[in-house]
Amino acid sequence: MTTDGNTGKAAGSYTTDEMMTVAASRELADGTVCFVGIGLPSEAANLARATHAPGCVLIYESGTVGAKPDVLPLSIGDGVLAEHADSVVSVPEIFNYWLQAGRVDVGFLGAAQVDRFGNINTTVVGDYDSPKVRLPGAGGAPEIATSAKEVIIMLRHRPRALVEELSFITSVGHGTGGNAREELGLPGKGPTALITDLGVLRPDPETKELTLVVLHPGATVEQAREATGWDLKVAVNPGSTEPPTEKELKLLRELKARTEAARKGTSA
Amino acid sequence: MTTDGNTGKAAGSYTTDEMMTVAASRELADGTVCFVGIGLPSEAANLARATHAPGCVLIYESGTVGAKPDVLPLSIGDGVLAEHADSVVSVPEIFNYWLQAGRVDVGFLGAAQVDRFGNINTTVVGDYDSPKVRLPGAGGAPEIATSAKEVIIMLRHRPRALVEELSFITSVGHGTGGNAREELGLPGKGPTALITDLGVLRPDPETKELTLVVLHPGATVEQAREATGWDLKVAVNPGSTEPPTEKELKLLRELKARTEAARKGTSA
Amino acid sequence: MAHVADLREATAELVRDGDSVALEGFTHLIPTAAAHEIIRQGRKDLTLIRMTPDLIYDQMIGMGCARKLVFSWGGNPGVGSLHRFRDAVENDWPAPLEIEEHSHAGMANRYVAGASNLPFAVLRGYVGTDLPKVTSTIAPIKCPFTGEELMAVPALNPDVSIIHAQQADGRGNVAIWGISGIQKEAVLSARRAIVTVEEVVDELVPHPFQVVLPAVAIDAISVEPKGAHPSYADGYYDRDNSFYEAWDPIGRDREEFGAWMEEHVLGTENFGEYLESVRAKGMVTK
Amino acid sequence: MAHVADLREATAELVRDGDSVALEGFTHLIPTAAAHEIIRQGRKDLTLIRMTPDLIYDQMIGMGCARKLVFSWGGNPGVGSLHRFRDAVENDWPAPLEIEEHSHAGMANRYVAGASNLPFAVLRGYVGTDLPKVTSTIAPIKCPFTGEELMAVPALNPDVSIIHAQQADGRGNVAIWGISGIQKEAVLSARRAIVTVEEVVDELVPHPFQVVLPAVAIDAISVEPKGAHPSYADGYYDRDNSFYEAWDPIGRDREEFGAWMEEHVLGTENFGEYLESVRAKGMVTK
Repeated sequence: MTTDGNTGKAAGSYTTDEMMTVAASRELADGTVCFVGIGLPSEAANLARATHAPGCVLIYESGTVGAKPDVLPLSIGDGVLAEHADSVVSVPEIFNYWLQAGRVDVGFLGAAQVDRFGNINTTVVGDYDSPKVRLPGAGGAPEIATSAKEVIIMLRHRPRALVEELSFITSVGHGTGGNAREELGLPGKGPTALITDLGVLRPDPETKELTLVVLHPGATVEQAREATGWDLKVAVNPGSTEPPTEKELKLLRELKARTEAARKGTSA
Repeated sequence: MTTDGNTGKAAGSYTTDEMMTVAASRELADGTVCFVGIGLPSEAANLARATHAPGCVLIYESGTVGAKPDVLPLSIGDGVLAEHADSVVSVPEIFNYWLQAGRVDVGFLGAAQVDRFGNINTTVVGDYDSPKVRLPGAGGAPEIATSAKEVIIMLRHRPRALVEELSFITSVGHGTGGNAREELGLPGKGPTALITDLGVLRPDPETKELTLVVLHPGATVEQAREATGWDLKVAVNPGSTEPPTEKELKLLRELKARTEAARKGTSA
Repeated sequence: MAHVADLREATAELVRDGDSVALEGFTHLIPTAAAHEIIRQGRKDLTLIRMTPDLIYDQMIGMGCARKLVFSWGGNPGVGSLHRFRDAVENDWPAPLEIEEHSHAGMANRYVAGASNLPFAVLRGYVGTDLPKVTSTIAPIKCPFTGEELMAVPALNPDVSIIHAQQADGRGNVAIWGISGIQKEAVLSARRAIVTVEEVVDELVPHPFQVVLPAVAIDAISVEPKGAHPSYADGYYDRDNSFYEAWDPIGRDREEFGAWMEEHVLGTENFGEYLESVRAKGMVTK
Repeated sequence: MAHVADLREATAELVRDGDSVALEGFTHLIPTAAAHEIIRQGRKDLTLIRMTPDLIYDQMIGMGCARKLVFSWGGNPGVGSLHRFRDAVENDWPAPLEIEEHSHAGMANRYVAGASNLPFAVLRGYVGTDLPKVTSTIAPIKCPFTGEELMAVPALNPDVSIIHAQQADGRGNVAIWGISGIQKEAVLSARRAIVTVEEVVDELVPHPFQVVLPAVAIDAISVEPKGAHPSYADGYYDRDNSFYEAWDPIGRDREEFGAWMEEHVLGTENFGEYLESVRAKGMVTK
């Protein structure tokens, strides 16, 4: 996990990655049942738990329900996820009895690439049979994208990440837009937000095309357009993200410092 | 559970029920994985474990694998079954991962009624919609009869128990005989023995009709014919069961005395 | 999310006339206290679901709470028949009882499908038996890869499932240890779930073969000590075998049954009073 | 029935060229010792099955043990790519690697079907994704009761499954606690099963979220202390995060990879020697 995006500029006393994590954490209402991907989503979900949403129930695909890690897990099955969990169940149970059963309010996903409808590629860049880049693959994402009541995606805003066309649809967002999800019979309502290091994109109510509705402090529409691989739609009056509060920043940095110390401890 | 069959005559120094249990226990080879019904089968299986087959793995449908009860359970889910078990799993697991998976060597069943092909009725006597007698129903038996590699049935020899025609086939034995099981696509080979208080019946290799092949000491072919609701086939030279050994009888009686004491203890 | 509630309030709020209701327990941890509260509140027209209906369903059927029974084995374990169940099926008393009958394997997989939000489950079962002739919820299905034919059964999704467990912790997570039967799937397949427990503890500690149901899967938790009597709660009390034997003559006779229910269940306010009442008659042996 | 055996003998007896082999472990309890022994014995033509192929499958693929990979997520967790896996897929080095790609939910249910002796499993998945276009083992199936269309995936029944667990008892029952992932289903779906354990104890005691696999489901148990390194064994040792980081540059370069495997795996007799060998290079941090 990159802790400070390589190209992220600090705006004032925080980095753009910190802003992204804080913005994403605010999407999680207290008490929400959240199926959490590793990396940025896990960071944001645990910041939410440390700040305004202590009652969130975090589910990781390794089988932990109600995980309460005091440091960020490096893998999806770290011991710290099981330690104070409400329960630890098998992988079939987490996917069948929890995710597929419709018990998950929010699926919190990262991605290698998304398109304008919030479809996700984590499989290949280029041709499937002779790929330019072979990515890790689907993991739990396709069914999280299907069954979670809503999906939030986190991804740094880059032209190679927000692309015109995906080489491969690994997980469905809003498909070809419009009523595509209903037509496919998918139970959840799909991506409701794409949080980047520049702002927040939300699907247009009609077309479901991701639209820049909020900019983080210091970011500009121009910047966002340049960092998007498609012709980005922008809301008429994009809002502005509240900068991180002192408390948010302090708790995020403490979380990361504890994580770093624990990682070094393990490796010392 | 009746401990001494009401009408069972003592032959020498043991009852016909004791002979039946001992004969059934001898069917179980050491190391066998045995799916055990409550009552007579449980008594016989635990006697086997106490005598010649200490390595038998007893499975009860409540989810206990490798149960080692020191007293006989009164119900299929008694605590004594879990206490020293190798593992306790959920009911879906016991039926799917153990029984259906083909891990069970012997299914050990009781019955209300059987027919000449070892089919079992535990559902109704008379018409299903307005029955003369409503019996408890199927329980685990249909799938034990389907998936256990072989099935042993225990039943006291009475005309109302070994009947010409079943009101209801709850669990399949050899169906209509011959290759019926193969034609139905059933994985296990079906009943290999029906142990009664008079003797042992085994399926004819061709027709699969249950045939009296062994008589317990003191029992006669005439008695068996009278106690069978169909025209009983008898082997040309029916063998004779070895009477219970002193050790078998001692261990069986100790098991039942311990069970009685524990039952009273609970009720005292 | 689980909240600790009085069983009377939880039942009033979560169990409604006409509901499909599963009170599960596989010999161990049978939710007797909850069954009695449903009888006290006079619920009607219930579809009762359970793999192993025993005394509590006999009582609910005899008291006229049930319209239908979905089950796989109905008896008084170790003793014999359920006479109220038989009287309903054989003689339509106190009312006709529709039955939907499966095998244990079928019922267990129906709960699994329900807990998994699938419309059906697949198993190797029923073939060659008479069950498909009398039970419409069994249908053949073909494997799309091998062409092999198997059997399908539809999911069970009870309106309410109720189980008894040993403990809940302060957050509302529930622990069952020992034989846990089908309880996890019963709770997770249900639209609403009530759990009665022996006690609430600060923190759950590991016990052999323990299952922990997270608070988020449960609607209400009620503390009902000895709430599974006459069945047992591993770590708390043993099975009261003599009660099962004593039930046989009571359940056998319509009038005796009615008088007994009137005196001990309808005539008491809660399970604690009930236990005192039957204990006074020498029916509770511990 | 489980017998305690030297890992070399167990591997020689139970893992054969051309087998389908599942070495499972979901971040926790990854069977590294067993993977190395398969590499040492030069097994070829294996179909490797695993939800989350990581370093050990990278090593087996890079050493030419594998013909095919059946998986749902292949990466170096927390670090990045598996370079040997990528080199095989992108450049056919050291040999072409056929891949059969699913989602986690699909793989998990394939193991469940295998453990249940069913030819297929049903799930809500894959719809709208490109996976069905590239993976032939995904097919639609209709509910015989509701008519609803779902997806089916065929059962996984590996010739051999291998897992690492914390403990076995004297009878050969195996205990896993903490995150147990898909290990139970991996073992129960397999034709043969090997379990490596941290130690053999007289009697298993309850641990949080413990799963016990009965001896009768296992063919061989081998004692391999620290046999899951660099992953962790809850109660024994922590995850060696720096080893995962250190693997990245080694795995990235064909020659460096070859030399490293030669020195530490092929050049050692067993996992104990291997651990000493990498420890001497400062690669084992605890």
